[in-house]
Amino acid sequence: MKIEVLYFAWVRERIGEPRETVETEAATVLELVKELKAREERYDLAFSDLKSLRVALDQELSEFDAPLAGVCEVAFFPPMTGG
Amino acid sequence: MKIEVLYFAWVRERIGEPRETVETEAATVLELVKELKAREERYDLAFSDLKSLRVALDQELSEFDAPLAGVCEVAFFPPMTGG
Amino acid sequence: MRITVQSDDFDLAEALREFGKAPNTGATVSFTGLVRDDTCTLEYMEIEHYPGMCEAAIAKIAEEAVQRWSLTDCLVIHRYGQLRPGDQIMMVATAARHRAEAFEAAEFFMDYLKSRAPFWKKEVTRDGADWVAAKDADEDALKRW
Amino acid sequence: MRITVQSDDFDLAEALREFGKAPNTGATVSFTGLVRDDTCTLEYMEIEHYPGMCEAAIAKIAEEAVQRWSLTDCLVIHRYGQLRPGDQIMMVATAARHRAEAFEAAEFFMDYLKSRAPFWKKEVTRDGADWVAAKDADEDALKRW
Repeated sequence: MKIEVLYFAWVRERIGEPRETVETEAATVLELVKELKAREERYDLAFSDLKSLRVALDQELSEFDAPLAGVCEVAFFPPMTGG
Repeated sequence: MKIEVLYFAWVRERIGEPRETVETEAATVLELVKELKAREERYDLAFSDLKSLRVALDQELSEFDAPLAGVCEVAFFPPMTGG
Repeated sequence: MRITVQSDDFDLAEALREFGKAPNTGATVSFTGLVRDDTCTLEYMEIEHYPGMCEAAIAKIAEEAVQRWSLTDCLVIHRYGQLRPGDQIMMVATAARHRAEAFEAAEFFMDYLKSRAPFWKKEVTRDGADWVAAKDADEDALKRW
Repeated sequence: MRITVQSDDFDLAEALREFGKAPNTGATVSFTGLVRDDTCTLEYMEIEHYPGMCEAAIAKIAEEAVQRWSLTDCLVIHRYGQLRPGDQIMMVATAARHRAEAFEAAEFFMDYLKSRAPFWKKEVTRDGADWVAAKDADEDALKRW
């Protein structure tokens, strides 16, 4: 399946791009992260500490063990600092 | 000495006037209240429950046992309801 | 710092237009109190005030707030006279470095204005007129500060 | 209820002009957040945002606030992009029957916007650029609600 993957703030800076389309069969967010980390060092660096990251599935805050079935858009970013 | 005495809210309504000049030798607010109560029933009625009253001396919130020496203006009123 | 006691209505938007522009202001909070008519019987609210003492009492509250929360600015407008349902009664605005300070100072203002500023409210309804009684809770609210 | 995410500046006064006019509104509270420059080295703040999710996340916060405090109205404007010291970052306004509700709802909004609305702040100073880190206290602040 094809998934839109978005990066924000320093995650975006480490990956070097704001978004990309990823072809994956990953069942969960965690599996997708493993696939990405295996690709290139910049991904490994961006995803080195999952505790400092948050994930949103189709624009809703979610967890790393959440399933990807039916999800169109995954976003990775550091804790938010709005307000 | 001459003191300006002001009344507000239901105290004013019971006394029937917003202010008057009082000639008194009262040493404290409490003595002034006793003199006023002795005058007429409307004063006795207005000052029947001192717990439900507040007093200000020269526009500063005070106590009933405070001395009147040097005071120009005494105001009696119920607890405030500003805001 | 601006303190105004007036019978005329005020324009909240206009009052805030130039508010909180002092350097190092990170947060501003404003509060507006309006006349409510819960029972649909209120004809008007009459606010009586003690001229002179009102301004002095509010200034005293403001000085303490400015000092305790290092406010960079504050503003109080309080009306008196006949007000109808929906009318604005008063407003407070606070400006500070951080949001917690601005919020706390605004709540402090409201608690103290309620019990220490010499205003008295009378509600005139179709069924008669009654002075609004102060609540024990109003006096208790001061203890938290 | 109005939620706006925009790069343009907003006019607080204009935003509040027609706010809180719903019947049975007894209190309105507004909060404005501004860019501070504590060290006098800040050139600008860059606010990154997640288009679409911002509006959805704020709408979710607003729905809960409206329900919990029976708000008669609420308003959120949040900016993104390059902001200079003194610039407005965002505003929240709440309208309710009583003042405690309006104040609490405004503080609830602020606590949730800080940790649950997808914005990220980067401070660009003369000495370099740094992403503003979320504080443990920000996440802890949610527990009081």
